[in-house]
Amino acid sequence: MNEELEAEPVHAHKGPNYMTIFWWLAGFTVFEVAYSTILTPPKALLISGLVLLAGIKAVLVALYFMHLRFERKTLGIIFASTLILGAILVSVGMAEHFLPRP
Amino acid sequence: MQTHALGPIRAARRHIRTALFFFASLLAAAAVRAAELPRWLQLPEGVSSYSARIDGMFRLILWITGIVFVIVEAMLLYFLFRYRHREGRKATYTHGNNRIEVVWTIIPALICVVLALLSRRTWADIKQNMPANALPIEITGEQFSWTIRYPGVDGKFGTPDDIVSLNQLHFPVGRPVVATLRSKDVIHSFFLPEFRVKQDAVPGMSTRIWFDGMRTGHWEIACAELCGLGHYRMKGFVTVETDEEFNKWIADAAAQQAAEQAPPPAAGAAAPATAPGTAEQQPQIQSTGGAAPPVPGAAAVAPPGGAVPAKPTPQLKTQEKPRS
Amino acid sequence: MSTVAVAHEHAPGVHAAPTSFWRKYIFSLDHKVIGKQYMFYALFMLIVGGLLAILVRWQLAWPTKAIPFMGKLAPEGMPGGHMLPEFYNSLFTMHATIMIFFAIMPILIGAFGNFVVPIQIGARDMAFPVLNMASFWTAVPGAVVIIWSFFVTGGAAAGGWTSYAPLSAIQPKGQTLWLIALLILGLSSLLTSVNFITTIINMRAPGMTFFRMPLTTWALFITAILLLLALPVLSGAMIMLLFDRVLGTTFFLPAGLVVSGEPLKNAGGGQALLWQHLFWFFGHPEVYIMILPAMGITSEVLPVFSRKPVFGYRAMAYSMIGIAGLGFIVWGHHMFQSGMNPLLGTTFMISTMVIAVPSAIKTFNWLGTLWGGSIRFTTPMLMALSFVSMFVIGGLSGIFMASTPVDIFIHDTYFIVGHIHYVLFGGSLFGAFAGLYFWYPKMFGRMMNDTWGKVHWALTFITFNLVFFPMHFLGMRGMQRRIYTYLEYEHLKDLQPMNQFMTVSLFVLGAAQMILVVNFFLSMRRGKVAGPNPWRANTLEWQTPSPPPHENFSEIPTVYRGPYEFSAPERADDHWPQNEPPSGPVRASAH
Amino acid sequence: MQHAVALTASAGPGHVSGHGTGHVEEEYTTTGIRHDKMGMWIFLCSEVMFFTGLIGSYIVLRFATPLWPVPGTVLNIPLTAFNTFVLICSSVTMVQALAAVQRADYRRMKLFLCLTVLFGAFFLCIQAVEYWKLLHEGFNPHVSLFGSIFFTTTGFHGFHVLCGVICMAFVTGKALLGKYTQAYHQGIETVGLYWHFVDLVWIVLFTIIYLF
Ligand code: HEA
Ligand code: HEA
Ligand code: CUA
Ligand SMILES: [Cu+2]
Repeated sequence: MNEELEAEPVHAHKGPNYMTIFWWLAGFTVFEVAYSTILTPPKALLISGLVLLAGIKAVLVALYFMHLRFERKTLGIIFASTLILGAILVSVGMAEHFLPRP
Repeated sequence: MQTHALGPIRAARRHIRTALFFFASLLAAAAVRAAELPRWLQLPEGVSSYSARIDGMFRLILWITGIVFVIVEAMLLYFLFRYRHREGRKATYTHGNNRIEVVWTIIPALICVVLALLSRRTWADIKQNMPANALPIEITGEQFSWTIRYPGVDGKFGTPDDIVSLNQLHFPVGRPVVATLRSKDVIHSFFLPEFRVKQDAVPGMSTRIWFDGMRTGHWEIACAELCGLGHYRMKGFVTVETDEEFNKWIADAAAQQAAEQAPPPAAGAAAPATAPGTAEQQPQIQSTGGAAPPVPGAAAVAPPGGAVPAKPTPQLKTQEKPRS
Repeated sequence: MSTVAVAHEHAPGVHAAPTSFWRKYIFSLDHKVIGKQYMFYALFMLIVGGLLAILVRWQLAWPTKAIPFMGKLAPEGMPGGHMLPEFYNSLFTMHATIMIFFAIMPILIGAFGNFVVPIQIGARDMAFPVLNMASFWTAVPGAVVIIWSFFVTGGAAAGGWTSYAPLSAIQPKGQTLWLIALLILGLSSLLTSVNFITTIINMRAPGMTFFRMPLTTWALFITAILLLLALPVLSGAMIMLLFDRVLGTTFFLPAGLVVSGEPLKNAGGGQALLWQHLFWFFGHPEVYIMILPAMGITSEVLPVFSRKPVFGYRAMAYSMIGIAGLGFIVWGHHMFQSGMNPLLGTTFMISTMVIAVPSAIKTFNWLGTLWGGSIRFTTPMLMALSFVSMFVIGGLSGIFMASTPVDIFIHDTYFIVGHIHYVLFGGSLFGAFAGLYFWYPKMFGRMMNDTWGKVHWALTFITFNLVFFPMHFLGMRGMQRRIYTYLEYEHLKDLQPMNQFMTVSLFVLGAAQMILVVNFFLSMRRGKVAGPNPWRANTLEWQTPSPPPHENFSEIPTVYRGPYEFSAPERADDHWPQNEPPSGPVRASAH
Repeated sequence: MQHAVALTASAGPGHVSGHGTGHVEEEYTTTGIRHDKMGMWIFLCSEVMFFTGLIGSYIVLRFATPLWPVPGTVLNIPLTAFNTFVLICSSVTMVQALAAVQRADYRRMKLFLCLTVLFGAFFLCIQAVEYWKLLHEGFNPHVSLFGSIFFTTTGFHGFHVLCGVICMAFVTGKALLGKYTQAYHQGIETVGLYWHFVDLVWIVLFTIIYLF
C-alpha cells in the first residue's frame, strides 16, 4: 500500500503514512494486553503504564486519523479543553476519597 | 450633555468617589457588625457555641449586600430619573471607560475574597475540627424518624448496653456532642435550626458533626432534605439539660431498656442499669479525644474508600484538634 | 471571503419557500417558524408550570383546606380536594421541571435564539435547518411524556427537580417517565446547541466579527457552549439512574439499604453522592444557561432605549465568557451540607465567591449604559430594568449561600427558594418578557399594546416582589423547603399569615399574566403595523421587513460597525444601522 | 477566537485540495471550515463529555470499592483484544478511503468504505457474542457494580458503533452510486471523524475496563 502515498499529489500537504500509524496502534494494543495479563506489574505501575499507552493511542488516532495535526490549532484546542472539564469532574470525585475527613 | 468628550472621565472620577464612599460604608458596616438588627432581620435565637459566629457572618453579609443593594438600586433609580428622555437632549456617546471597569472589577473581587476567607475559618471549626472532650452519639435517619444511640457505660457503640432513643435527643448543657450521622434508606438532613446545625445523613456514608448547647431547653429536630412523602413530618426533639438531668435520663432509659429485654441473656452484658454519673462518662472523654478511630466509628461500616484516617492526634489538652 | 466547495441540489443557501401548510407551519425548516413554535410551546408550558405553582402555594397557605373541584380533577392526588403529601411533592417537582426545562429554556434558547440569532448575524437560516426542525419535534414528545407522567400509577415524579438518589431510585413509575422525558429533551437541546455554535462561528455575514456581534447573540453562543458540555453529563447520569431503576444496576445505591423495613434487593456498591456531583456538574451551568440569554436580551434592550452605546461592550462579552468558565467549577456549592468533604466545600466556596465578579461587571455596565442616556420607558425597557434590579437581589442572596457557614443554616430553607425565584423569575423570566415585548413586532409584524404592556409590567413587578420577597424571611426563620406543611413544627406555626399573604399576592400575579395572554393574541390582529424598525435599533434583524421574508434578507448584508452605535455625535440621526455603508447620504446630514 | 474573524481566510484547510468538475457550488462560511465538519467536531466535544460522565463515574466508583474482580477472570480478554484490533482496522480503512477519494481513486475508495462497514459490523457481532456468553455465565448488569459499569459503558459504546455503521452504510451506498468526487466528498470526511472518535473511545474503554 505504500505506493499510494507516493502517488499523493504534491499540492496537498504531505499525508501521514496511515499504515505506520495502524501498526503502532496494533503493536501498542498487543503490548497492553501482554503488560496487563503476562507481566502483571504492581497496581500503580499497571495503571499508570496502561493509561499512558491508551493516551498515546488516543492521541495518535486524533492527530492522524482525525487529521487534527493538519487542522487549525483552534479545533484541537477546543477539543482538548473539554478534556480539562472532564479532568476537573474526575479529580473532584477522587478528592472525595483521598482527602482526609473529620 | 454637550460635554460628551469629557463625560467618561468625569464619570470615572465620580464613580471612583462613589466606590470610595462604598468602601468607607463597608468599614462602617464592619464596625456595626455586632450592632442589633431589627427583629425581622434576625435569625432565631442561637443556642450553640458557634451559632454566634454563623450569625455574625450572616449579619456581615447582610450589611455588605444591603449596602450594595441600596447603592445599585439608588443609582438605577437616579439614572432613570436624571436621564429620562427629554426633547432636544441627546444621549452621551461613550463606549465605556477602562479605568472604571477595573475599579468595579477589583472592589467586588476584594469583598468576595475577604468574605471567603472569613467564612473559611468558621466553616473549618464547625465541620472539620471535632472538639475533644465530646459526648459521642450516633444518629441514624430513616423514613421518617431519627434514631439516636448513646454508647452506654463501655463507651462503645454496637454493644448491648447501648442506649437507643427514638426522635429524642438529650445532651448536657455546655458539653460538645460529636454525632456520627448515617441513614438506612434515602438521604435525610439533620437540622437543628436553633443550633445552626445542618448535615445530610447519606446512606452508605458516615459523617461526623459536632454541636453543643449553651443553655437548657427544648427544641425541635427537623429533616431538611426531601426524603419521601413523610419528609414534612420527620421531626424529633432536642432537650438540652443539666448534667444531673441528663444522667438521670440516660439511667432511666437504660433501665427501661433493660426491663424490656429482661429475659434474654443480654441483661448480663448490659452492666445493670447503667451506673449513672461521671463514672460513666469518663471513658468516653478519653476515647473521643484521643485515638479517634476505635470508639465512635468502630461499629461503623468502614466508610467508602477508607477515607476516615486512623491518624491518632495526640493533642488531648487543646480544646480543638488541629485541622487534619 | 473564503469559500468551500459544496455540492448543492439547489442554489447556495436558498431553499425554495415552501407552499404547503404542513411544510410552512408545522414541519417548517425556517428558523423563524421554528422559533415561533418554540415560543408557543414555552408559553403553554409556562402556564402549566404556573398553575402547578398555584396549587403548591394554596397548600402552603391553607394546609388543611380542600379545593373541592381539584378532588374531581385529580382524585388520586387530592381525594375530596385534600392534597396528599406525595402529590404535593409531585407538584413542586413538576413545577420546577416544567418551568426550567420546558418553559424558560425553550423560550430563551428555542424561541429567541432561533428567531433572532441567524438574523442578527446576517444569515439566511441556521447551519442545519433539518436538524433544527428535528430539535423542535424531539422536544414535543418530551413535553408529552412529562405531562403523561401525571397520569400513571403512583403519580408524577416526586423527588424534587434535583432527583437525588437513592430516593429517586425507589420512587414510583412517574420518576422513570421523568427521566425519559428529560433524556429526550436533552437530545433536543444537544442538537440545538450544535446548530447554534456552528451557525454563529460559521455563518456570520461579511464584516460581522465576533466583537461586532450583538450581545444577545454572544449570550446565546456561550449558552450553547454551556449546554453542549454540561448536558451530556446529566444525560449520562440520568441513564445510570434509569438503569438503577429498570435494570437493577447499582450506580447510586450503596450496600445495605433498608427501605421501610425491607432490605433493598439490588443495593450494593454505589454512591449516593455521585449522583449529586454529576447532577450539579450539569446543574450549575444550567442555571447560567437560563440567565445568560436573559442578560443578553437586557444588554440589547437597554442601549436601544437609552439611545446610547452599551457601556463596556467587550467587558460585557468577556464577563459572559468568565461566567461560563467559572460556572463549571462551582457546582459543589449545592453540596456544602451533603456530606461532601468539607475541604472541598472551602474550595467551592472560593470559586463561587469569585463568580460574583463577572456578574458585578455586568450589573455596573448596565448602570453605565443608563448613565447619560436618553431613556424611553417602553414596556420592553421596563422589563429589562426590572431584570437588572431583581437579578441583583437574587445574585446578592447567592452570596449568603456561597458562604459555607451561613449556608449551614439557610441551605434547604425558603431562603433558597427566594433566591431561585429572584434569579429565575426576576431574572430569566423578566428577561424573557423583555425579549417578548421587544421582538414581538419583528415576529408578528405588529406592535403589542404598550399601555396594557405597562399594566402587565406594573402588576407583575409589584406582586412578584410580594410573593417572593417574604420567602427570605421564611428561610431566616428556618422553614425548610419541600415540606407539605410547616404546621407540623411548633417553631414554624406562626408563619401561616405570611404564607397566606404570599398566596393571595400570587393570585394577582397569576391574573396579571392573563393580560399578557390577551395582549399577545389580540395584537397579532389588532396591533399597530410595526414597520421594519419600530424601535430604531441598529442590529441586522431590524434592517429587514417585519416579519422578515423567507431567507431573511433580499441580499446578505455587509456589516460596518458595532451593534450599539446610538447618538453618534457626527450624525443627526440617533441610530446607525450595522449595515449602513460608511459613506452614504446620511453622512452629509451630520453636523 | 479572534482569527476566526478573518474573512479572507484562504481556502479551507483540511483536505479540500482541488476543485473538481461537476455540480459544485460555493457555500459561504466565515471560517472556511465546512458546516458539517465544524458541526461534527462540536458534536464530538459533547460526546467527550458524555463519556467523561460514564467513565468518570466508573473511575470514582472503582477507587471507592475495595474488592474489584480481576477483569480477566470474568471477561474474555483475548477475544476483546482481537475486537480492538478489528476496530483499529476499520479506522485505518476509513482513513484510506478518504485518502483515496482525495486522489480521485474511486475504486479504492469504494473498496475501503465497504471494508470499513464490514469491520464495524464484525465488531458488533463479536461484541454480541461476548455479551451473550457473559450473560449465560451469569455476569449481568445487576450482579455487581462491575457488571453495571461494564454493560453500561461498553453498551453505550456499542450503540455508538451501531449508529456509526448505519451512517457508514449510508455513505458507502452513496459512494457505490458514484456520488462522491474528488472535490465533493464531505460525507466521507464527516462520518469518518465520528468513526475515528468511536474508535478512540474504545481504545480508552478497552484499556481501563478490561485491563485494569
Ligand atoms: C438563573 C439562575 C441562577 C443564577 C444566575 C444564580 C446565581 C448564583 N447563585 Fe444560585 N441557584 C439557582 C439559580 C441561580 N443562581 C437555583 C435554581 C438554585 C437552587 C437549586 C436547588 O437546590 O433546587 C440555586 C442555589 C444556589 C446555591 C446553593 C444553596 C443551597 O442549596 O444551599 C448557592 C450557593 O452558593 C448559589 C449561589 C449563587 C451565586 C453566588 C450566584 C451568582 O452568580 C450571583 C452573582 C450576582 C451578584 C452577586 C449580583 C450582582 C453583583 C453586584 C451588584 C456587585 C456587587 C456584589 C458583591 C460585592 C457581592 N445558588
Ligand atoms: C423559571 C423557573 C420558575 C418560575 C417561573 C417559578 C414560578 C413560581 N414558583 Fe417556583 N420553583 C422553581 C422554579 C420556578 N418557579 C424551582 C426550580 C423550584 C424548586 C423545586 C424543587 O424544590 O425541586 C421552585 C419551587 C417553588 C416553591 C417551593 C416549593 C417547596 O419547596 O415546597 C414555591 C412555593 O411557593 C414556588 C412558587 C412559585 C410561584 C408562586 C411562581 C409564580 O411566579 C408562577 C406565576 C406564573 C403563572 C401563574 C403563569 C404565568 C404565565 C402565563 C399566564 C403565560 C402567559 C401566556 C401567554 C402569553 C400565551 N416555586
Ligand atoms: Cu427525612 Cu426529609
Ligand atoms: Cu449553583
